[in-house]
Parts: sequence; C-alpha cells; structure tokens
Amino acid sequence: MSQDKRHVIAKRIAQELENGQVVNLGVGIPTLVASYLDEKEVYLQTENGLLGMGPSPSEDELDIDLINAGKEPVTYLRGASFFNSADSFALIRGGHVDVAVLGTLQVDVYGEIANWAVPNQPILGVGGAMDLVAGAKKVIVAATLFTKDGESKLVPQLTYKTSGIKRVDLFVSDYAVFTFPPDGVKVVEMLEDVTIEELSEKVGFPLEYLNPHLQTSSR
Amino acid sequence: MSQDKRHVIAKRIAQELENGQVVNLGVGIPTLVASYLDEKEVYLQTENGLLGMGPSPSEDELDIDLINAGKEPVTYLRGASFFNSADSFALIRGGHVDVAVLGTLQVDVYGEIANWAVPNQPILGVGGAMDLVAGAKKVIVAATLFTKDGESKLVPQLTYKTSGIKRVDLFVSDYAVFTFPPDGVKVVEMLEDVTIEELSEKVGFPLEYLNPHLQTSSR
Amino acid sequence: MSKIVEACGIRQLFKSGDQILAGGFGLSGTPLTIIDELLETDIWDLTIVSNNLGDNGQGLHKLFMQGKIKKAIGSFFSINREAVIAWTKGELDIELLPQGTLAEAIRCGGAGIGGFYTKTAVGTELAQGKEERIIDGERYIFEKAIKGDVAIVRAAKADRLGNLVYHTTARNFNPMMATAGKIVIAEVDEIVEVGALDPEYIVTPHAYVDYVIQSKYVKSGREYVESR
Amino acid sequence: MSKIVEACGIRQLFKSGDQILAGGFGLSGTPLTIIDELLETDIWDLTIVSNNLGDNGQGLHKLFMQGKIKKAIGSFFSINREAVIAWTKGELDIELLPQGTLAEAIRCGGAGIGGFYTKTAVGTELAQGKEERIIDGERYIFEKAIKGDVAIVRAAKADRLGNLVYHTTARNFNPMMATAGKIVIAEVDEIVEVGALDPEYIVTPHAYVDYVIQSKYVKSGREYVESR
Repeated sequence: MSQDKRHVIAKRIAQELENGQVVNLGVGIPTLVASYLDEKEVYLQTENGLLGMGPSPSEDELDIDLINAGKEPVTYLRGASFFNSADSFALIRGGHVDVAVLGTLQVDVYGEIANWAVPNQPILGVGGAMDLVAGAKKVIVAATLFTKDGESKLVPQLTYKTSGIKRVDLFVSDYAVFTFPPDGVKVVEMLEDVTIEELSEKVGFPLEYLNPHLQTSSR
Repeated sequence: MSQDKRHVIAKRIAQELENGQVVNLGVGIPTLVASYLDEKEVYLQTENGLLGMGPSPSEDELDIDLINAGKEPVTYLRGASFFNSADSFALIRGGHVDVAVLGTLQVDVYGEIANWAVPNQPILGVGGAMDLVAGAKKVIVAATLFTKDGESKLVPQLTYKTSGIKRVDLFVSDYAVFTFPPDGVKVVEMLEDVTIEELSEKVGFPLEYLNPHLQTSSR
Repeated sequence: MSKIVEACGIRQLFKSGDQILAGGFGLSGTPLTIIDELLETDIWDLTIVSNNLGDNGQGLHKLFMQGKIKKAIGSFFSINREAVIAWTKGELDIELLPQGTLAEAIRCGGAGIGGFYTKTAVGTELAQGKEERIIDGERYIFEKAIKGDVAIVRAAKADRLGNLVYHTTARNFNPMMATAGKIVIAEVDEIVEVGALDPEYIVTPHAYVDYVIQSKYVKSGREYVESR
Repeated sequence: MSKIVEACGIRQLFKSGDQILAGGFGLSGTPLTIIDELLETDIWDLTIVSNNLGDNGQGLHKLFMQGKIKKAIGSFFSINREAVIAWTKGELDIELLPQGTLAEAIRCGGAGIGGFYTKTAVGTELAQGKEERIIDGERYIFEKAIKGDVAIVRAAKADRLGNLVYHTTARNFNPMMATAGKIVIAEVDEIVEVGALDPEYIVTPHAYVDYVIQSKYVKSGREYVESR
C-alpha cells in the first residue's frame, strides 16, 4: 500500500483528537498519527506502562528498556508517568483513555471490528487489542478500505474473528470516513474523489452519507 | 485489667516471632508486643499503608499524617515502604503477612474467633479485622482469658459474631497459651501458677495439654 | 491546559443524591478543604464512600452534622459517635465492608472490573446475602465494584497536568478513589511545574484527575488547622 | 538477614512441572540471568506465564528451544516463530489471554482474590467456555486468578531486604508477578544498602521477595548483552 494513503488516514485521524486527551495509538498506521499532532496537547499512552510517550529516540538517547507496545524504542515527555501492566490496563479498561486508534482487518456495518486474528494463521497473539476495544472511551479504526486483493474491509458481517462487542466510533480509511449510528454505517466525508455510488459499488453494498445534504451534492 | 497481665501476654507473643517475619499488630495488647522484640528483625506492617513501622514519635518527629491502623502517630524505619490501601490488603489477603497478632472477644475450642462486633453495641466497625483473620499466614490472638465479669473468652461455641471461618493458630492469654489442632483446643503451656484441672474449672469445660507429658507432671 | 482551580469553583461539580468517594483514614489524607466547600453548597442526600466519617469533629463529620449525608459505605464508623446514634434512630443508612474489601471494590470500580471474589468475611454476618463460590477448594464471596459520581482526594503534590504524589500513610484510599469517580478533584499541599515530579514516582497519573485545588489546611502538632 | 544470593544458587528452587511467572514485555524487564540459570537445570515440563516467549533468540526463547516448556500462558506469541510452529504440531500447549486480563489475573493471584469479571473479550473466541454475567446492565466474563510456583522478575535496584524499584517500561508485568509466586526471585542491575531507596517510591515491598541476584546482563545499544 502506498505511503501516501497511510499518511492521508493518519492526518485525518489527528484532526479528530482534542487538546488534553489521553490517546493510545496502535501499531501500523495509528503510530503515524503522532506525526500530525502539531501543537495539540495530546498525551500518548502505551499499554506496556507509560503515559506521556515521546517520539523515537536518537541513537544517543536510546534506552532499549524504554519501548512502546510495538516493542520499538521511544522516549518520554515532561509530565510522563510509568506504571505496571495491571495499572496500565486499569487505565484502559476503566474508561480513562479518551481515544484508542487501532488498525483493523474488518469492520462490519454496525462498527464491530476484527483486528486480532489474521485468517489462515495460527491465532497466538492478542496483546492489548481486546482491552482497548472494550475499554477506551472512543475507538477510531485506521485502515485502507481495501486489502491488497481488493476486498473491502467494510463488510455487511464480520467473516474474521471479532475483537469484541463494542462498536467503534469512527473508521478512517483512505477513501472515506465512516461512522456507525444504530441503523448502520454512514459516510461522514470522502477522502478520495469518488461518488458515493462509485464507493458503494466498490464495497459491494449501498452506502449513505450521514448528512443527507452531502448525498445530493456529492461531486 | 492489670497492666502486668497485658505485658505477660505481649512478652510471650514476642517469643513466637522470628527474624525476617512481616507482622501486623492489632490495637490494644498486640501493640505492646513491639516493646518486647529486642534485637529481633521483625517488620511491622500497618494496614493503612506502611511496612516498616517504627515506634511512637517524639514531639519533634511528630507527623500527624503518619499513623498506624489505630490512628496513633508512628514513625518509619530504614527499609520501610508506603503503599495504598488496596495494595496493603493485597499483602494481607494474599498471604504475605507472616503473623497477625489480634485482640479478641471470644475464641471457640476450634480456634474460630469473634473480634469485631462488641455485643449490645451497634455494629458499625470492622476495619481490617476480617481481612487479617482470613489472610495472614499465622494468626495469634492476644487477650486476657476472662472478661471483667469473669466470663471465659475461650468458649465451646462462639456466642458473639464470628470474624471468619479461618482458625487461629495460637491464643496467648494471661493464664495459658492455647493451640487449636483439628480435635479442639489444647494447652501449650501455663503462664499462671494453676493446674490444668483448676483452669478447666474456671473456663467451664475440660482442658488438656498438647503434650501429654505435661498433663501428668503439672504442678 | 491547567486543571488548577479556585476552591470555591468546585461547588458546582456536586449535585444532590451524588455518591461521593472521599479519601482518608481517620483524618490522614482527608480532603478537608473540599469538604468545607461542600458545606457551602445546597446539596443533600449524599452517599459517602469512605473508611470512616471524619474524626475529632473534622472532615466528613461536619458534612454529617449538617445533615447532608443519607448513607455511608465504609469500614469503621465506631469512632463516629453521632453517626452511630443516627444509625440507631434510623436516620442514617450504613453499609459496612471489611477495609480490604472496600479498598479492592473501589480499585475495581476504577479499573473496569465488575466485581471480584474474596476470602475475607466468608461465613460472617457481612457475607449475608452475598454469593458464595468455591474456587480451587476455598470459599470466596462475590463483591461488586464501587464507583462514585465524584471522587475527592488529598495528595501532597500535584503538577499542572494533575499528576499526584502522596505523603506517607496519607496515601491510604486516595489513589484508588482517584480512579473511580466520574469527576475527580484533588486537594494538594503544593502545586508544582510539569516535569518537577519524577515519572517513576508519580502514583496517580494525570489521566485520572479533573481538577486540582490548593489545600487550606496545614498540620499543626496533632491537628490539621486552616492556614488562611 | 540478606536475601542476596549467587546466581547459581537459585537453580535448586525450581522443579519439573512448575508453573513459572516470568516478567518482561518483549525483552524489556526480562530476568535474563535467571533464565540462563534455568537452562543449567535438569527440570522439564514447565508452564510459563509471560506476555511472550522471549524475543530475538533471547530470554524464554532459549528455554523453549531447550524443550523445557510444556505450556505457555500469555498474550502475544505471534512474534515467537518457533513456538508458533511447535503449537501447530501439537508440541506446545498455549493459553491465550488478553494482555490486560493476564495482568489483572496475576495481580489477583498475589492479592488473595479468587477471580474477577472483565468486559474485555466478551463475545469473542477468547470468551468461549467462560462464565458470562450481567453486572449493572453490562456483559462481563469471569477470569480466574493466576499464581505461580516461582516468580522470576527483573528490577533496576534492590536493597538488601529485597525492596525493589524498576526502570521505565521495564516495570511492566514484574510488580504483579512478584506478588504471585510461592517463591519470588528478583534479578537486579544494582544492589543498594537498606535505606537507600525512598520509602515513597519502592514499588515492590520486601515482603514479597525471597531471593535477589545480581544481573549479568547490561544494555548495549539495541541489545542486552552478558557483561561477565
């Protein structure tokens, strides 16, 4: 997938974040969101035990004990705190993380996601995925809308294993931003220059705008 | 009750404690045990959040934030640590306190105790009593054998409200030290100059020595 | 962004009928200034979750004497003579929990845990009506998590983000309560700059804290006294 | 009384069939020296409770390659390629738990809590066979506490009593594991005198720790290397 698409998604998600929020960024595209925070005062939490995560270290600063959940070296900022894994997941599960940004394999039309079990591979890793889905106040998923094989990740019903019953709030893809009201998926806005009819055809089922005004005026 | 009796009990309990043990001393007679530890390296825990409690402070040292479970000012020793109430009771309930020394109202012949609900008074306080009974590795109860009205605190069956199903290990009274094997209470040793027959008559049921040899040679 | 507010600014955060988690053991670690502010409000019928209801005529005792407290959930009210009398008369509802169960239930409330099984109190009057279960051959009772509408805590220092550190045994219930209130207000002795607290030593991360006020109380010998 | 022992002195503390709690996330906070000592023992059929089974050919990976591990309980083994293959062949038993559930279950094991209810994993494959319960209108599943025969942890410093402090995210699972082993062995970078650690800042009180050894590993760039 092109670097561009990943950055389009990350940049759009950064717009959703607000001053003062505690945010957990998953591995992959979610990690890129940190590059687009600009002057926003957002506090990054990593589930292995740090609130106030900073950028990657220079070689001089490198401390291999100090890593993020993706096991990459990180730094910490002023006002940061370290805690153990039980306390870290207490923060997550207890609803004290404002936003979790997560990668995903599939999202169904009601916002349930499948992001932990890669199909046709032994299922031996879950990490903090399910805790974040169940616990974060708001969940934003970040993924390209189509797989390398051209299959839509937005699906009428999950065919991969669910990550939990909680519905996500937003799915930011390279084509569009989706939200999930009780009656099913709606398009918040397009990020690619396609009509909603064209996008409907690509995903294989009819899509609607959240705001009907956009529906009529698209393109 | 005479000060002497209380100190006899406290001194005898101090003998039971071993180097390196983590010990929780309840209010009343148990608190006096600290005075008889001499050179023993015993670490005192207080359930409001301190391991490594020291003696009462001088007026100069006094810090009213720093108190024991009886809400009296204390000090802390080198190697001490402070923690929150949940972690403190995790230490207790998880079996990491080697010995709890507790006061009591009654002990039954199988070692079940009643030490929280004072009869004929509204029952509005339990504090850490039940956690200590359930959680400490070893429980030693400290009390005079008879109430001011001359009633035995060692009873065939509790008439006061139980503190829990766990049996205590030792009851050190002013008259004798009792232990509680599965077939019921046994006298470990006399602390007063009475025969076991005389003591049996005082408590109202027959007592036996744990060690039958003492049974025949008493007085 | 700063969470530091004037003491009187917190009055609006409470409403009648709230369940309030109040830190402190005896008076140690009790948010005395916040409680004084509560006295100035027109809110009533509070449920207070706290180890005890103040001591020596201070802290939650004042709130109780003003008639604001409908129910108290805690572990040791025997020292609160007036509360005991009120309970006897049926004027105060009391729910008694072992101290460790109280602490753990509040921790669970903040940690998204629905409830837990403890050995404490099995077979006693305090287990009546509670589900019992055998786990690995041992008897346990079920206890439900406790949360609050507002948590009021006392700490030694806060930075401007709301990170908290505590002082000796004044820590007690405060760190758990700071996780379990929908709104969390901390009263502190000292407010420091961001970066002044060691990240390894922060006990309550700022994510939990909504408002911070400067305490008006200082220690004087065996008492806590108003300094201004 | 000192809990400081030579590294080789700990070999006798393990036995075949033990359930071992091993701290660490990736390799950060992993007791590499203790694991090396385990390699020298004639014990087998271990159940390992750890987030993952080592990384980069180090840590628990070595123990696994030696064939000592019968079962692994953890949250993320996808990075352990050889373990995944062994599992596929039926040579390794794996129990997968969400990371937060794993951490909480170990905390409960050390705290005398029999089990707890969590929202995490409700409705997923990882909830299969687990009791579900509605608490305050929300779905939770029951998870049992986890304990170990031996817990092996890595800390930054220990004093001679066994009080421990940790370094940054190397803290991870170590503090909980240090509470939940019948025997607890800590590997540390530095051993200091009693009184050198601030009582407010000690993370693991000495009551939990049975033995302390000096670590033989030091950090060198992106690796942990043996220093002697």
